[in-house]
Amino acid sequence: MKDKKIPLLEMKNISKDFSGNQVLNDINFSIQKGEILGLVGENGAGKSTLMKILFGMDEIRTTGGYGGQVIIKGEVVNFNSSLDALEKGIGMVHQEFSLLPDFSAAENIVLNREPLKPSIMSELFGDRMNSLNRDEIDAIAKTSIEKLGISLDTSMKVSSMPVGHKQFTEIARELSKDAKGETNPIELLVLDEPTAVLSEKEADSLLIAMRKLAKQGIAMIFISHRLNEIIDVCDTMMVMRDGLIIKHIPIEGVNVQDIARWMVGRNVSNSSKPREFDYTDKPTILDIQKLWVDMPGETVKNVSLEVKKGEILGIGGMAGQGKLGIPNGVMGLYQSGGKVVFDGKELLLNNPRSLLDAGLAFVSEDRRGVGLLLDESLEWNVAFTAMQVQDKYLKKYLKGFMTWRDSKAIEEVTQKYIDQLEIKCTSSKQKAKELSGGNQQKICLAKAFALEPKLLFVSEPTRGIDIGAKALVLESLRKYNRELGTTIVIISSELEELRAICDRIAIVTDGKIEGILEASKPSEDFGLLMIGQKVEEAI
Amino acid sequence: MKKITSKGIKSLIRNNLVTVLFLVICSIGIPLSGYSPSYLISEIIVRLSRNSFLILSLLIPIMAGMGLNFGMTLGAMAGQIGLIFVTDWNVVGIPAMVLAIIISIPISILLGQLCGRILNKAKGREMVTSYILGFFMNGVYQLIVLYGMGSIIPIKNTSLVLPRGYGIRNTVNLIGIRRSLDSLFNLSIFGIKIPLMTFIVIALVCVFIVWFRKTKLGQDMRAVGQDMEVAASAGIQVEHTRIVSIVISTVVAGIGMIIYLQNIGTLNTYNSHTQIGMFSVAALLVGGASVSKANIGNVFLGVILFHLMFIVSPMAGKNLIGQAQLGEYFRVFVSYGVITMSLVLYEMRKKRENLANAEKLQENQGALNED
Amino acid sequence: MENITIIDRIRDFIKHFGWPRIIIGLFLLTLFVMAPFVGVNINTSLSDTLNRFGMNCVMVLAMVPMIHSGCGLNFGLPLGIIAGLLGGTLAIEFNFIGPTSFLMAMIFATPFAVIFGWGYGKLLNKVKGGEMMIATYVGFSSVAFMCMMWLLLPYSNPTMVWGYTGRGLRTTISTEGYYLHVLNDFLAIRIGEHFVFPTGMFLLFALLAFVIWAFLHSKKGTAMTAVGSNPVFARACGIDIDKTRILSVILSTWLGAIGILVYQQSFGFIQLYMGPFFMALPAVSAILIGGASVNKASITNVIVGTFLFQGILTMTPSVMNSVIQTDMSEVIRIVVSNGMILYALTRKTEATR
Amino acid sequence: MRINKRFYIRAVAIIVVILFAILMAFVGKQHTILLDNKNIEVNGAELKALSIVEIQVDKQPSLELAKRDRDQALVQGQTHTFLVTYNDENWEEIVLEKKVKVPFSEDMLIFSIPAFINDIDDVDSYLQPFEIENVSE
Repeated sequence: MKDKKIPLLEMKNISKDFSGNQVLNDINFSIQKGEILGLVGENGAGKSTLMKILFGMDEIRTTGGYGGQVIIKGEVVNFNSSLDALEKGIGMVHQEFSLLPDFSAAENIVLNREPLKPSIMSELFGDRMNSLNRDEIDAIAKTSIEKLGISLDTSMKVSSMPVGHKQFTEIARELSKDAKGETNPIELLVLDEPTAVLSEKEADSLLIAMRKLAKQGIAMIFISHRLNEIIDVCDTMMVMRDGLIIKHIPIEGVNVQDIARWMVGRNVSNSSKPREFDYTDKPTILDIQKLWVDMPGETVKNVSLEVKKGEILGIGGMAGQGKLGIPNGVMGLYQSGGKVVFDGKELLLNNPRSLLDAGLAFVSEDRRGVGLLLDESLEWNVAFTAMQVQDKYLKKYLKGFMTWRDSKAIEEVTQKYIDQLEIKCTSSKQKAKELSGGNQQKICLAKAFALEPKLLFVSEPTRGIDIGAKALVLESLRKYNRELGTTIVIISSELEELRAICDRIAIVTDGKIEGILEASKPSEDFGLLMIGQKVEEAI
Repeated sequence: MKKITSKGIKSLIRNNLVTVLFLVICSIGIPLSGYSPSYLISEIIVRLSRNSFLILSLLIPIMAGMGLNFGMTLGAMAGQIGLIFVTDWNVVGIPAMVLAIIISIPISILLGQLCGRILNKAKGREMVTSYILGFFMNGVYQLIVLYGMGSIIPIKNTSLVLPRGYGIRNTVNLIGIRRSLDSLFNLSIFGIKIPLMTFIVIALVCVFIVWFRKTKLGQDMRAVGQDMEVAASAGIQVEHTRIVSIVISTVVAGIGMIIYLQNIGTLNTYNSHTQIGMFSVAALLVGGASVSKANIGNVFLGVILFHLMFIVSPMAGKNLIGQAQLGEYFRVFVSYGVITMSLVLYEMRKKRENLANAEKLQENQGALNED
Repeated sequence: MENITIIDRIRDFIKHFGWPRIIIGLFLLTLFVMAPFVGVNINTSLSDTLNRFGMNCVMVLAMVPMIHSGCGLNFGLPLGIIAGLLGGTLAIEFNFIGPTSFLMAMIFATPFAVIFGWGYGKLLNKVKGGEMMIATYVGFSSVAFMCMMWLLLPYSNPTMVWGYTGRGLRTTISTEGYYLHVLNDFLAIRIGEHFVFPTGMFLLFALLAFVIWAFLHSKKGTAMTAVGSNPVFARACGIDIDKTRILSVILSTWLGAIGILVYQQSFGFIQLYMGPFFMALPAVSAILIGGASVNKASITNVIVGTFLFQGILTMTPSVMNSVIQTDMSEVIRIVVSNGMILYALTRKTEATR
Repeated sequence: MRINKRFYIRAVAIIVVILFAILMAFVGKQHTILLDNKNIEVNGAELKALSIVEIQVDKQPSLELAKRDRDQALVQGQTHTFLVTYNDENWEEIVLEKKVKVPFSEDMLIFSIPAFINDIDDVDSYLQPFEIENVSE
């Protein structure tokens, strides 16, 4: 009975900040043996940071550690790596598969923990010269798969497996980690969105496997955006938002609507008043039909969307559902297909130039990768696109046969935006990589503004920048829209941000538009859309 | 039963384009050259015994995902240094070979360590780096052999040293160990001599490689070769594993060079090793290997096809156009061309695989539209 | 404060300039200082250095466009050289003599350079990420291919073909009577007995360098730099990356062709067959010694690098010979040039990609 | 303890390899032995060359040497058998056989047949290192 008293895992007063930015605030919870805890929350709510603390990831230590205590079976622990955590019987199944495609399931399950047959060579050249014990490898793999209660061919190569089997292989790997008896048996398993990539049927069999594991006394922390699954499988659930635990209750009696509300609901503290803009009578400027985009991790399957002239449209949704794929696909950065009509003309997809020529512009979410020439000056960054697409800032000689960069014009325009957007830099000649994230974002905006586009896609404009810069970036977008009437499509994971600035918000789930609502609608409606629940009054 | 369809054959050809091309070249070249089959077979057997060992040294780095180890020339240098010493000490026969191998191994290990460390700093461009490293170490080798030997490193055999008093001569006569391994057990079938002992040694390396694949280290190398990050997250020492694979390759190449030179009988002190890397790589690629995949079968098939081309082309060139020189240039062209082509095909295949996903989505969309 | 700034400045300078360059620079300086003491005529040495600088700088310049567009180091330089060889041999075949022959050689070489460069660029676009290794082998196989062609092509000028068969080109062809020293002697400045400044060669280099510099300031050139700096960015800005890269490869190939002609007019011989085989490596290491990295290079890098590299090549044999009575220049050349390439390849390129 | 054991095993292995290398050097070392049938002075006594003599080194084909002849045999290893057959004044055939250890470090030795016949046990008298004068090229 004492077991019941001392929880398997207890996290006490956990707090964590990244250079002043508080991401976790006084987190307290515990989990018992055999308990399945559902953990839900929006992106950036602090779930993954919490898990990183539990596993002692490098990232936490290099950014100044954390506050509070992690207690396992009454003993305060401080892991230095996930291998340490494993020794105490805590394993994790990551969202991205960490499997070797050319290895069989069994080989992947025992990776780097293979049972060996001793050989003479190992005395001379070290343990790694021992040969593998294939029979035992197979046996270990089979036992851990049995624990899951599923059938899986252990000799099948991962590359030829269906996704569901890959996921099972991952879990079986965690379960097998005590097989050599060198570590404690697995007692706690963290599953980070294991069902995100699975089909419904596959997900069901995973849930069954989870319940089976729980019966064997293994506790689990189950992170998922599919709330129905949480309700189906969990004993207790915990909702996180803004680095706080909002709710931590037994699952009984909880319904999906409640969870959705807890997830997105925010104390009403919207300082900026919603915009007054009537989009209904405006003409359609951009018409997307049946768009698919092959963007890894953000696949768009079938999106149809109309954007009205002069509006600010928000596109929201959970990470990985495909909202980022929409602008990236339309702008030709990833392979895409479908039909896109802009201003009455059908656009040529997969050709960034034709889209820029048509008057579209895009501020990418990947600032360092796509948005900037990090090794070049701010002037280059601001002026480059406009120069290439619209022949601005060029001096022409010999009837345009010879062109020459007009450094004076470039400097002027850069200086203009530096002043306008309050970009902090030593001069317009500074290299882009030397700026802070927020200022880099402003440079990206300046680059797009210099194009004077008719429609501007802005993707995750506030990701990774501090609060002051956030407000400024959003305000400059609004101002730009107000003064020039430019249509703006903002894609963001932060719903509140969208609600503050947009006229309408489309929610993308599973590569499709789940629904479009006016920004003034209550946030739980959006929450429901995000988890794939249609709301009647969706437009 | 698998049904052989025309599509299957097409993909077979596409995946083994280089090999197929070589089959065509050889089948045109052999009749043109006018060589008798028995001559060709005996030549091929000589080449097999001479070169297989060297080429086998390339397999392990490929397994570890490091591509073709052009740095095998480092091993060749180590082997040559071993041979220079035994020649100087006037040791002959099989004992001399064994001694040369024992001398070469520590040098190979040292050079392999160096090579591995450098390649770890140049992940993603191992091949070009190992290639340049071969050139760089050639300079160091010259420094040692041309200036160090006979002055700092004592060489007492005056017939080895240049007239000026130090530095090894351009050619070293290996009369003492010439064919000592090849002629240990000789088998003669239809007048074709088969150096049985050499083949036994080669078979032993093959067995070693097969066994090595089944060891923990071999498994780790395969894991590292597939995905360094996954391997690292499972706790495999990626960098160390990569270094070990290069060390093994260098050691095997060193031994291979000694076997190669005992067959040739003379050592071109400053040239023998420079060409070895290129020819070995070319032969392996001809055998159907790629930058990321190679097996023992590729080695032997490669040696046979590549050297068949090598033997017949001067004669074929002479009979065709009356210029043997042309055939010689042709085979040089083909050797380089083969490597170029394989590398290009490999990169293109990599790209094609990336595009496969988009095609899948498109099909998906097509299905949606039909609904 | 002031003290710190000076130290910082030195540190900055070292960081900016890079240790290898400083060591090589100091080494060269030592050689020049030592030269008079060991009885080497400094005027001759300086004149030789300048001459070799002029001979090689255009080929080093041929590295710049491809590095700028992100194609990496142009190990495929032999391809450009072959275009130059074709131009040179054609000019001689048609019996152009004197300065005209040089001009005609350049003109004949151009279409070949464009065609070769286009094909080569197409190929490199198919193998993005693996350019350098493939470039090396494209160079090698084209040289080997041309070996056959030199035997087969119907050249007939008796100064070029083998005397005894009357067909097939010789391995070395003298440029005497054709374009030997046409640039070297153009406005050459003689100071004293031993010093000659090959003005014409420097003028041509200056012209070509200016053209490249100007090109890099044009719209297309700007795009090229952006493609090399961040191809994804360039693509998002609507630039056709493949076309830009092909253009850069054509430019590099053409410069390689002109480079070998400049080299030959000074050297006095056209070297065919395996001659161009290893010509890429000295050019590659020269630009790296000059401070370029795998994806950043400037005209200054070309000038500094060629001077340092050729300086060492000229000075080591004469000075080292006098000091230790041994000609170690070949070994030093191998170690320095390949060491420099190795250094560049293994360095975490500071350019963020 | 396990590491210790492994250390010893490795040390022994390395020593074995080194010893093996040395053994190989001994077994494989080649000596050139010049077989000399010339007048020679040993301890002040002049020994006459034989008019004709047959000599066999190890299992190699035997060599016939006339007066003032010199021939050479290449031998591998350290101990060698010399078998000398000659006719004395009475035309009686005499066969002398002796196993001799050759100094390891010498590449070239001279074997004097007259001295050998004179005193088969005095190895130093008939087997001596031979230095070639360096002929500059």
